[in-house]
Amino acid sequence: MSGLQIVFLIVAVVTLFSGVMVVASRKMMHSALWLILTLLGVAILFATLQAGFFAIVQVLVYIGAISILIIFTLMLTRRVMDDEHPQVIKGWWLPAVMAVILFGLIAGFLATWEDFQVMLNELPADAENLAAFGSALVNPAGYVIPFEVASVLLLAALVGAIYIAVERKEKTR
Amino acid sequence: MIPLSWYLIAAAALFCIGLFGVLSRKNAVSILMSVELMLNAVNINLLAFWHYHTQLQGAGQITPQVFVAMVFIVAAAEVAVGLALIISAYRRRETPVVDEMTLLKG
Amino acid sequence: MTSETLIWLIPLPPLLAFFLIVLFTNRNKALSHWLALIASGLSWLAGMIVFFKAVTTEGLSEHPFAQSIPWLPTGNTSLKIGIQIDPLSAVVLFFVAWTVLMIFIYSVGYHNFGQPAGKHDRKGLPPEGAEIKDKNGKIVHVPSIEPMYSRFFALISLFAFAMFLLVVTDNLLTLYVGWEIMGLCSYLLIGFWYAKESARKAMIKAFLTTRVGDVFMLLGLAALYSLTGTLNYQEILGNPAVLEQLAGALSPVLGLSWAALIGILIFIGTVGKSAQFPLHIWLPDAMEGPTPVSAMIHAATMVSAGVYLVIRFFPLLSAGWEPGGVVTTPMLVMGIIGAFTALFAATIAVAQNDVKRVLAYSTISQLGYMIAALGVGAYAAAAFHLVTHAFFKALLFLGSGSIIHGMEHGVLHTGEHIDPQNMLNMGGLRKKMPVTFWTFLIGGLALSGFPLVTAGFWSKDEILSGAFTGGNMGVFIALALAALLTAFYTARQITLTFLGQPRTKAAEHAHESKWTMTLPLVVLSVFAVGAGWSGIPADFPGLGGLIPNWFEEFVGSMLHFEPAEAVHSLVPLFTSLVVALGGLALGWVVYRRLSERVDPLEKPLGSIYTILKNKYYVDELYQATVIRPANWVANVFTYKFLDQTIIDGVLHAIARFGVWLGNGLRNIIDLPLVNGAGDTAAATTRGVGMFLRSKQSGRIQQYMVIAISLLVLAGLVIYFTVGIS
Amino acid sequence: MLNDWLYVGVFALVSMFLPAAAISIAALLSPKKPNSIKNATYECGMEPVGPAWAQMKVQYYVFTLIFLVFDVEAVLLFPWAVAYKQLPLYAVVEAILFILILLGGLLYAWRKGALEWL
Amino acid sequence: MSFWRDPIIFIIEWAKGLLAGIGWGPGWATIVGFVIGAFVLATGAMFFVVFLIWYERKLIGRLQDRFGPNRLGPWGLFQPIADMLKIFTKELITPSGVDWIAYNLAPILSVAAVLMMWAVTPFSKTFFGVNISVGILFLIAVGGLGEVGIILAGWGSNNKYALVGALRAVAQLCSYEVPFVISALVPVMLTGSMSLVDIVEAQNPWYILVAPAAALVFFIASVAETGRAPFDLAEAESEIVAGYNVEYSGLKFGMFFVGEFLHAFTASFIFVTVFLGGWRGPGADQIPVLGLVYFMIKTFIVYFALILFRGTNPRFRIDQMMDLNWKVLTPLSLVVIMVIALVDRLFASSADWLRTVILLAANLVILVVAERLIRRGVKTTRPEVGSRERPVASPDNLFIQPGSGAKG
Repeated sequence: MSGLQIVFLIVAVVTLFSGVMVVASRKMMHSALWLILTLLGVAILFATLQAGFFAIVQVLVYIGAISILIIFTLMLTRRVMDDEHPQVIKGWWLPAVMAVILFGLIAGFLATWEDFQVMLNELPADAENLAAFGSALVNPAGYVIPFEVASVLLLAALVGAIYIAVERKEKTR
Repeated sequence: MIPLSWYLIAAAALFCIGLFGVLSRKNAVSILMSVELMLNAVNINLLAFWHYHTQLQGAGQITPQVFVAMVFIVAAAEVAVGLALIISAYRRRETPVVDEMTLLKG
Repeated sequence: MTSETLIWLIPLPPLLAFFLIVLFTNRNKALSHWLALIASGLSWLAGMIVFFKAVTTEGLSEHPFAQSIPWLPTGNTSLKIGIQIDPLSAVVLFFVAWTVLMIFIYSVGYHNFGQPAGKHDRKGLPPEGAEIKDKNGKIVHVPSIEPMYSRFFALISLFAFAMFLLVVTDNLLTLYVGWEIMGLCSYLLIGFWYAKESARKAMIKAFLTTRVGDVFMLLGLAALYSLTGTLNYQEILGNPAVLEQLAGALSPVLGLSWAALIGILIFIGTVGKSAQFPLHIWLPDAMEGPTPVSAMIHAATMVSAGVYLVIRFFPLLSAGWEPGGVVTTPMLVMGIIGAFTALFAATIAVAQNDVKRVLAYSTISQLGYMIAALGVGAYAAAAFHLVTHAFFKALLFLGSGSIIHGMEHGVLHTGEHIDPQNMLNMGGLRKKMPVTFWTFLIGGLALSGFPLVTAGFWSKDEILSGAFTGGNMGVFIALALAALLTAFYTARQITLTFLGQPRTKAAEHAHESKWTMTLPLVVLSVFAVGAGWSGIPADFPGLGGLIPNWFEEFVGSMLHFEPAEAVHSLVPLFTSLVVALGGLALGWVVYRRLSERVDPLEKPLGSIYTILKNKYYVDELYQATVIRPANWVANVFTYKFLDQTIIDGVLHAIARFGVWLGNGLRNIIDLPLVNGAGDTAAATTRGVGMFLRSKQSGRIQQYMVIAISLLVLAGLVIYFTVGIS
Repeated sequence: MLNDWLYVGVFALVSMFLPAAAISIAALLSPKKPNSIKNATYECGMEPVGPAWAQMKVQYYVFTLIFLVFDVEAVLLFPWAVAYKQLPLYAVVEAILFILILLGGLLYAWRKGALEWL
Repeated sequence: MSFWRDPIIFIIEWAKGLLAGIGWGPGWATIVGFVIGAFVLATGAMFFVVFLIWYERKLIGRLQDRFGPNRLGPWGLFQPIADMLKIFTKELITPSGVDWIAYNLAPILSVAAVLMMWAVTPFSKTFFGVNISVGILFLIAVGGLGEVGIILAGWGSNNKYALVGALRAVAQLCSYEVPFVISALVPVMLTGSMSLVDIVEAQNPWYILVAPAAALVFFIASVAETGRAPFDLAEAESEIVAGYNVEYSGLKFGMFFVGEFLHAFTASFIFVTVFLGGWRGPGADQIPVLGLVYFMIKTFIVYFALILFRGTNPRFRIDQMMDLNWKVLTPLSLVVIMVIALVDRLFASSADWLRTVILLAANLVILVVAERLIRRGVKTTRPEVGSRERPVASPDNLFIQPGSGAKG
């Protein structure tokens, strides 16, 4: 068992545990903080996959922006948010069983694939070819349509969210 | 030197945790968080397979990277709009708790 | 810039204008209409360049301007989207670009740009007019600006985008996209004044009616794609092998060949879109929209789109047909429906008094003409009539809009309460609005096919001769009668509107519209005359051969077999001469001296007139046969029977059974133990009932839980049956 | 390659360990005489009033939202910038279009008054 | 290589040899080497702060016409050390009702987030922690961790003022991250790589000469990122008592300040690295240690500018600050990136010096236009507060009591 594997195991265990805490903890704020820890763990997993760019982007977007946004929302909507009562619905055991079975199914199906146990060796340093990625993003034969559509999607999200979030305030003013 | 299987299993586990959260949490915000968990699991899978294909077919596997980037974007948009909806719903109905929002009831 | 690139760019400006107006310039009316105008101007410019490039290119039909990029990856292949300009789409592009630009300019004037906003104007209602002080201080009524001005321009820009897209595309998929966008826009535009009950009804009617056609069309597309694996024009229509195969293969339906089946399905789409007989009901009601919309929908774009589609697919529709041979099933259907619609609508138009409705019915009948022409295989003639009709019908609609505008002005001025659209209230507008009169006259003559000078004559003549030589007498006679009636009601319309003496005070005070409205009329009237000269048959006595029959060879080159050499007998020529002149004369004679506001034909025709006036009661028929039963099913069967009787019944029965069981047990064996058992039984069953009821809770999460559990169940089944292998 | 990330990880651990160590040393050195007044929440010397959760304004959310959108945009632009040297002109124009679309979003927010700190 | 050309690397190599000599496996040797290296670098940074504090206090003192620390040691050089010793022995008060983990994690994070930036910065041609291919994004991302620390501090210490301060601080940092990121795109574009080492290598001439507009935006944004005056809205004593660190005391409080000073210095040397050509200078290629010297000189010049900035500007009002960011810096940076991309591509074929000149001209044009626009905007949008003139007790109208006109 190489050092990398040890690192992976530790990180994975921490990630999954904090993931469980995200859905299990009673205080919303705590689950948000656990979420940050989970995202960090996922970022490290990316790094062990030598997808450095996406590891950093994970930290930048998810931890730097999305989780902050979530925490702000918690603070905006927290007046009636009682941390004492259980945060899960009454019949929570059904989804739990469901999730476990689903996990078993996925694992079982995956196990039937012959390359399942293949080793991921260390890639050459230029494997994550950002230049190729970037030029493919704007290449008409490549992914320019997703690229532009992405900007339109972001625009729509921005406009819609601002409209929804600000409109009421104007009315009261 | 890590087997591909480990990543896939970890991703599956994370996905199922998120699924459980989506199905069972009361609070809309934490449902969104669980959705984030699921998206992250998807990303782990995508990048694991990116690594796998890269070591099979050499550098320059663009498609998985594009997919991951798109997942990021979609996640961002989804969080933005979702949270805005939650905020305005909270303003209108004074609750962020989903199972008090039963507008779909026929 | 290569012409392909240019073609890509044609549809974009209106779309851009739509987004800009909607997102940003919604407040600023002037900016909005400038955006729309500039956008349509750009598209027009590009369209013209492309058109002339296309005209000057040799062998365009074999090697059209075409380009395509992969769009949707579907498995290992991928749906391509692309552009293609061949002779047909070139001419369509030509008239679409012109009419759209003209309609845009016209709309500026029609919606009273520059007038003050009325005090009582509300969004969703036509502007009622404003009061202003003129220079010597007395209050005068003037028309006021449309409250939702920017919205209007945004919508027609989107509409124009859809039409251009539909014209320049090279495959059925994007054509369908544009087709549906147009459906949406016509829905929104017909209901533009959504505060009017009638407008709301009309918009829904139009939407649903066209849906009926579209569903069939979609079926056709699906069948086509599943058979050929592509939706590209060239790969299907440009490729005889595919057509052979389609015509040969037998479809499961009615023993039709696949080609015939798909053809009929696509044709049903056209029936919906360009208002042929069974589905024509929506078009007259669509007159609720503003007049530019009527011109847009009923002349330039939407209805033309339907005909364009069938012309485009003529090779498929006529697969296995040789000129002079027996026609294929779709052609037969088209011939019958087209001829019938032409006659049918023409008769209705005779008895209408609303100036726009007359035009609407004449549109239906003219479209019937084109369909019938295709039915008898007169391919180029149909395309030719499509072009000329687009021009003069747009001209007529815009002219009628100008008339209505003048009348409204008169109504505002005199303040008497009459319907400004009713022709019986008009009369003598000739002196009041000269420009409108002359242009309208030109359009009317073109519509009724006034010999030699007007465009309508040439195209109609070609269709008639096509029908004649096509050997289909019934179609020929029907079309001839229709032409007669067309000329008749056109003359009736012109006479009632412009000639004679004004029959109301409003008509006396009507006056000419602004230049923004009259300029398009003039331009279009030029085309209404000139468009015909491009298609004079070569063997026309006298004029023939002076000008080469350019249109015929340009568009006719689309077909792979040579169109049958039309033996140009003089019968159809004389027929068209007689019907045109005769109809015009008759109409003029009948309506010349009309003073009181009642149709002189009403008494002599009697009940027939009422039937015509009520459009053969088709709407009532549908009301009785389709809508009521639908309501009945929805209400009685689904709601009362299914929901209340069966489902609730089952639940209640369970509960009642449980209660009954409990009671029975308690009463018969009256022991505390059994008693308790009975209670528990009842309780559980009631619990079951509760459980079943609580499933319909409106909580997404529960629905999701159910969905996921089903997924898991399926997964388990698969896993343990086929699973590991 | 992986070693670089290992170093980054080690550095992160160390740079979290140092302040922690310093604080714990200080915790060892420093006196501990807590009492209820000293441990009370500081509110300018007043008695603490109500829960510590003031309801906050929506501006915070809106600004963070716009930040999120532009952050993601930049993330997409960085690979483009890396590849910029070997890109043809139209590719650059596409990226500029991308930026312009989002600039439109910013202008919308501006017009909507979402950028005002009220 | 000789010792004097590059002593640091010399020592490092020697240490590596030593480690290898002990005879662990190569893997463990590298790990231990990494740990030691990281320790040395981070500890060095921490102690460097002591000197920074002295430097800053001295400078601020001069700016405000004081002596600054001048008692302990030569020029008061030992003053911060004494302060440090004192703060070590202060009581660490933990208020009741705090969230323990968040409360204690916050100061650690806020220091660590800054320290981690040292891991990727090239101090000289040969002397840098690590050269990862996404260095500049790494800096930004790590800055994001700092925001998390602040939120933890504000939320953990169960206090209204702390929370409001944290929210303000985070809103400010987030907002200023946008122009920061976007203007950071320019060097990446001009270099064709995100690695800081490559960026420094590629800088002839320095990018501040190529893209001054981007450099300006970057500088202002990074000053705001450090969250000190004039951008210290988070600890506006006049509005919210002391920002997110009200409830902290002793060294926990000190850690925030260590983080702040370190961040200021780090920001200045990041600016140097990205726009001022890092260690580049005459002869630095041959004698790397010279590069280190140049680097430090440049950094201290920028740091001096930073302190000047701090000492001479009044604090912004929060709406002014947000306006500055969203209505000036962000559009400006977007325009800059678009213009530079277009111009550079259009003149890609022409000679380097020509392209540089054209880019410079374009940037200057942008700056001038922006300046004009801002003047216009400021004139139109911001009505002057209390512009109506008040009655003053001047000899001719003695009997108007002041304030009667002032209100309403």
